[in-house]
Amino acid sequence: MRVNLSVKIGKLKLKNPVMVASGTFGYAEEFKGFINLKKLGAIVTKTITLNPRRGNPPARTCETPSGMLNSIGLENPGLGAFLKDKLPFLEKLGIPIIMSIASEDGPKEFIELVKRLDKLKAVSALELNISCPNVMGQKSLISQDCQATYSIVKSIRRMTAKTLITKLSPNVTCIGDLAKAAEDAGSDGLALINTLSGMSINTEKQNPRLAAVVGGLSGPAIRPVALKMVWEAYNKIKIPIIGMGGIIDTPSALEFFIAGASAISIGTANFINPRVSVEIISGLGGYLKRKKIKDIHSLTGSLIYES
Amino acid sequence: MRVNLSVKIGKLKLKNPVMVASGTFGYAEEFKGFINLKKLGAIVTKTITLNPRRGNPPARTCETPSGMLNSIGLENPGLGAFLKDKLPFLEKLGIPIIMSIASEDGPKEFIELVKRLDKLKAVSALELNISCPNVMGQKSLISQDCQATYSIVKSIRRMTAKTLITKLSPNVTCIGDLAKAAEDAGSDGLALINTLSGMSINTEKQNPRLAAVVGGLSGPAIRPVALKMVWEAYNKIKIPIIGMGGIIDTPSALEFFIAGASAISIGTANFINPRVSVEIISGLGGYLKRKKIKDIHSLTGSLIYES
Amino acid sequence: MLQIKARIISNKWFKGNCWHCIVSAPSLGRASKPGQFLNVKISEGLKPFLRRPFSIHNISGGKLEILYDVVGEGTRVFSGKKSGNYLDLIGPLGKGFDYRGTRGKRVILIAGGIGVAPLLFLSKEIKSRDKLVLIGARTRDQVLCEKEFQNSGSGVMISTDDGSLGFSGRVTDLLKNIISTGKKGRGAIQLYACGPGPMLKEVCNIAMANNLQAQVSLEEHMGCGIGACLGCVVKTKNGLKRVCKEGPVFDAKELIW
Amino acid sequence: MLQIKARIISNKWFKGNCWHCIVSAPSLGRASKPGQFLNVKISEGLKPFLRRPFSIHNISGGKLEILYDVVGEGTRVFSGKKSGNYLDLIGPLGKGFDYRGTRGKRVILIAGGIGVAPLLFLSKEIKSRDKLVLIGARTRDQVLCEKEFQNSGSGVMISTDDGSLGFSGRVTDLLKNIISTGKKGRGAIQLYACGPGPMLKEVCNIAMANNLQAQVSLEEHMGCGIGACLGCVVKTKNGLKRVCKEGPVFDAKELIW
Ligand SMILES: Cc1cc2nc3c(=O)[nH]c(=O)nc-3n(C[C@H](O)[C@H](O)[C@H](O)COP(=O)(O)OP(=O)(O)OC[C@H]3O[C@@H](n4cnc5c(N)ncnc54)[C@H](O)[C@@H]3O)c2cc1C
Ligand SMILES: Cc1cc2nc3c(=O)[nH]c(=O)nc-3n(C[C@H](O)[C@H](O)[C@H](O)COP(=O)(O)OP(=O)(O)OC[C@H]3O[C@@H](n4cnc5c(N)ncnc54)[C@H](O)[C@@H]3O)c2cc1C
Ligand SMILES: Cc1cc2nc3c(=O)[nH]c(=O)nc-3n(C[C@H](O)[C@H](O)[C@H](O)COP(=O)(O)O)c2cc1C
Ligand SMILES: Cc1cc2nc3c(=O)[nH]c(=O)nc-3n(C[C@H](O)[C@H](O)[C@H](O)COP(=O)(O)O)c2cc1C
Ligand code: FES
Ligand code: FES
Repeated sequence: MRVNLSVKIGKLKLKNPVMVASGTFGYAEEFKGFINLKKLGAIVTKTITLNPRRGNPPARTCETPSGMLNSIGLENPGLGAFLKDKLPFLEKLGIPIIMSIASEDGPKEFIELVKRLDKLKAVSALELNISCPNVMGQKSLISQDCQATYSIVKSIRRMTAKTLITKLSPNVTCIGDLAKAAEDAGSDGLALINTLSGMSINTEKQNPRLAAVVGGLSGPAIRPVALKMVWEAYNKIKIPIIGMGGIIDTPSALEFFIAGASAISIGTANFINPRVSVEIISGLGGYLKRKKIKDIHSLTGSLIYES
Repeated sequence: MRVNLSVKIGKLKLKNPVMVASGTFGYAEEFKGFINLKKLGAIVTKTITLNPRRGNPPARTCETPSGMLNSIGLENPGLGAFLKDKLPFLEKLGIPIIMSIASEDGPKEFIELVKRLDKLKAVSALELNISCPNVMGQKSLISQDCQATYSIVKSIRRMTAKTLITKLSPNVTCIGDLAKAAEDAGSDGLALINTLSGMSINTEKQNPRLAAVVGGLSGPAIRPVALKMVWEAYNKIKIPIIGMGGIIDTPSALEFFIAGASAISIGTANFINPRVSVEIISGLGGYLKRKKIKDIHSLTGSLIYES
Repeated sequence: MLQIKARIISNKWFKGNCWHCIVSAPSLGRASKPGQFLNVKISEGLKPFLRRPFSIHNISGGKLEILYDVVGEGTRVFSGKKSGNYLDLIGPLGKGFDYRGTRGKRVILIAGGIGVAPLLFLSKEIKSRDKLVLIGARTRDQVLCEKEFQNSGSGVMISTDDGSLGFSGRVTDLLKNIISTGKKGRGAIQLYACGPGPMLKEVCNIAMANNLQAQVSLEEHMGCGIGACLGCVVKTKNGLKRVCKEGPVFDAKELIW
Repeated sequence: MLQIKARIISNKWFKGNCWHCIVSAPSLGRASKPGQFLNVKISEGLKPFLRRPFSIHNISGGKLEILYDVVGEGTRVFSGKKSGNYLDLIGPLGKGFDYRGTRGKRVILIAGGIGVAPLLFLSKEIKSRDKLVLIGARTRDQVLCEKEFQNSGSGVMISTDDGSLGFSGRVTDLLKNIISTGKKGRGAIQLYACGPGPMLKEVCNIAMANNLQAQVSLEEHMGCGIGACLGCVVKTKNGLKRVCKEGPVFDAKELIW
């Protein structure tokens, strides 16, 4: 039995629904010794800002029960250096490259970024990171406010025909409302979830384990929360959802599809097993065959429950 | 060196700052074979509603990475049966009994409950559970809305001089705002945090592991989130915070004090080690001695960091 | 109720995906009755996180036995434990089988799969001379404890779903046969059963239809195992009851399926 | 860069709270250079969750050695591994020490505590005949690898903070003494150091003040160990650099402390 793993998000066609999450795969080059990168459904780049960012002081990571905190603070070389030094390698892979972008300066910088990226063929789609909890000084995130989310997505939508994915934060009261705002504004898909806000303390020194005090929690610890948000959003909106948060193997990937995801993204697990993404691609195929499901689409939102 | 472990929340004096969390300690009788209950700082009862509640269908619990989901759904015998069958045992212990209450019917039921509890000497304080994620059918929680939180706490405050503790949900965009609302309305203390909303899926059966689909996530997995919320609330309000979420031993308890808690509550860990609460009481004393800290108060909010 | 660290004397593969663990736990052993269970912290760390409930399979001279199927993460970690390691045990928990007054009666024990676990201990304690154990399994390689039951003085009959050993079909069909072909004018029959939910439901139905006494040992997911979390409730005619406290053994007449 | 499952040949207590693990990893061994490290998945499960970085301590005939202090959960689980168990290793990672052109030079290796780990491998590879290792520790029971360094053809001097063995004081004070009392007109001295942050900072200061070449091996908390997460950066005169990729060895002149 042949099974279909290909999915579409906006105009973007992926040969399989497994991507690697922003910030957890570097610019892909770091993984070329471990896997055949061409096998991936898509690669999402580390978030890029217009200007270079130094990020936060170390320590920037720490382990927590079944998870980790990070406070990288969006360190990146800025748009110019990315296009010059990083994109060429990615482009040569011949698979969809989803560029994650963020703004240090509200809508203005987003607009500038999109202006410069709109015409680039090497960039297959844009992921709007309006949910990074690791930028010091900011009081709240765009993606914590429906109105702000709507208006930023709307203004970018007007500027480009490229597939737009909006990445949302789980640090909200009602993810459904935010998902709806992004959909209404014309987003082609949603990436769910970014990290949960968290902290950890060294009790001997009485200081925070992250120099930035607060960071983003990722890994299996947050999977139940991520799944629930994917399910909630799925019940509220029609555009495809890219599910992520604690996926470490095929079963945990399947949970997201069943809850409502059309595709998934692997984050922290890449650090532990750099081959996990391709292992999951073949694991998904195996599951579909065993279950006699012809198309991965039929799995999306297939949760059986009494309501 | 003698150290002081006693703390005050409103008018309530506790000989030590270690309580057991609502819903995780039954009505205390279940633990009498394991520990000397009189050693506890306080006992918080399972949440009681005016009328008996059957709760949700099973399965009601499932394990997740470093945590668990529950969807008990506030099963309880109702106020009358609680007062008759459960309170007498608790009263005889001679330690503070904090009664957790919830309403199935908005402010009205809360008012009725408080009317009947206000004069009872056996009830040392009231914990307002406005944050239980496990009541099917409800669309949102009181504690997800500042105005609703303020008004319910305010109306209860007007009716009783008993110490009032407001238990908040972590499923919010900004815990600081909710904390402030509860403080402004006259709450004597805050209990932080209730469970995070989450779900888990059996991928072989394609059904949810909890019959109620969604449940509350507790245990070490959520500790970084809980700590961050305690710290955020501590920086915004002045009333004491009872910290909880994933405490399993002395170091994890200490994290909460350092982040800003005046007392702590042990939840899920009681299931794994029924003796954990008294072990932590002695562990806290040992830490203070070793660190030559005379009073547990000095630990509260003692986080050392560069801002 | 005790909480003890018990040393593992042996922990070996038994049959199929079933393992057999013997621990040293004299005090626990003395306090235990058939049908009661232990709540086991399998490893010190967070994996598995919660305790896991296991029936008391057998007790002899200070040693306590657990028979378990490897079905998931927790039991996989369990099977990796070596003699000399320790298990943190809470028990005996729950209320167990009521087998007073079985002396003169005919007693049938019905086990489905790993459901044999609590029934061996029960079989050894029951004084009746007319004891029969029906052991049901999917296939012959999964038939458990035939010898052990014989040694406990029980008659043994086997059923397999695929007919590879003994009666071909479900153990409840075997039970039906036995009841209907049983000698007329017999005394009362007492049934005890442990196994998968659908099997227990069928046992209850058979008991009701034939007006027999039956006690079944249920499983439900457990948070605490000591009655504190209300995670393990089942519906009964007297309201919700906790499997870990009022159970795991319930009277057939009491349950609402 | 390889990812392999390596069989543990032995994993034994070494001294103080330090353990010594030997694994079979010929391919990794052949690819490794002194100062490079391995990122180790200590157990299959989630505890510990992330990999843990360890220096390559020694290589001989297909065997690779790790020397580690038990300081927390991960290393505690590590110390429980038995021969026959497997470790999932990624390596060799990072760029290691540059020891070309040391042949004629005087070379001093400065180790603080477990900082001996990468320096033994380095000492064995350095061809200079004028090699001196300074081993610093809090107290005599924590002085590591004295014999091993001697066998590698190095002179060895010891310092302990409490004076219980060798020079009494910090190893950097010993280094200062040696440099200042060293023969005049000597050739260039090359320093290599590994140990706690404050010690390395001091080594860098000494090097700068005396106009000596120095390379130090840094530690930083790691998310991925392969350059992907930007978790392990340190400040250098050429911007932020990743300890796991551009390091862990850095030139003293490059670092901003
Ligand atoms: C009172 C009682 C006595 C039991 N006695 C035995 C026994 O003697 N031998 C034996 O092999 N098993 C027994 N069980 C079942 C045993 O507890 C589960 O098989 C075990 O907890 C599975 O753990 P796991 O981590 O390997 O599986 P998981 O990975 O947690 O789950 C694997 C499967 O086991 C099921 N499961 C998990 N926990 C429980 C639970 N508490 N109760 C029922 N099913 C569960 C899950 O639904 C899942 O399908 C008993 C259960 C109860 C409630
Ligand atoms: C390149 C490199 C090479 C290393 N080589 C060795 C070696 O050869 N032998 C050895 O014993 N140790 C070495 N370390 C340090 C070792 O990685 C840590 O001691 C180990 O990760 C602690 O794990 P744990 O789970 O036991 O401790 P945890 O419980 O995680 O923490 C215990 C303590 O170790 C510190 N720590 C945790 N992770 C790291 C880390 N990645 N880097 C530095 N400190 C950390 C924590 O701050 C904490 O104080 C090296 C570190 C790096 C970066
Ligand atoms: C070290 C690290 C860096 C990250 N950087 C980014 C980033 O730059 N942009 C972004 O949108 N998400 C970033 N994330 C979030 C991940 O893309 C992902 O949403 C999150 O980690 C949840 O998935 P996981 O549990 O599989 O890791 C980062 C996560 C980690 C662990
Ligand atoms: C099984 C279970 C039942 C709970 N029932 C209640 C409840 O009735 N009322 C309430 O306020 N909180 C309830 N909680 C939440 C706990 O009191 C606590 O806030 C939460 O579990 C986080 O702490 P922990 O991680 O230490 O368990 C329950 C938690 C669990 C696990
Ligand atoms: S498992 Fe907690 S009440 Fe039964
Ligand atoms: S540890 Fe991830 S970049 Fe160095």
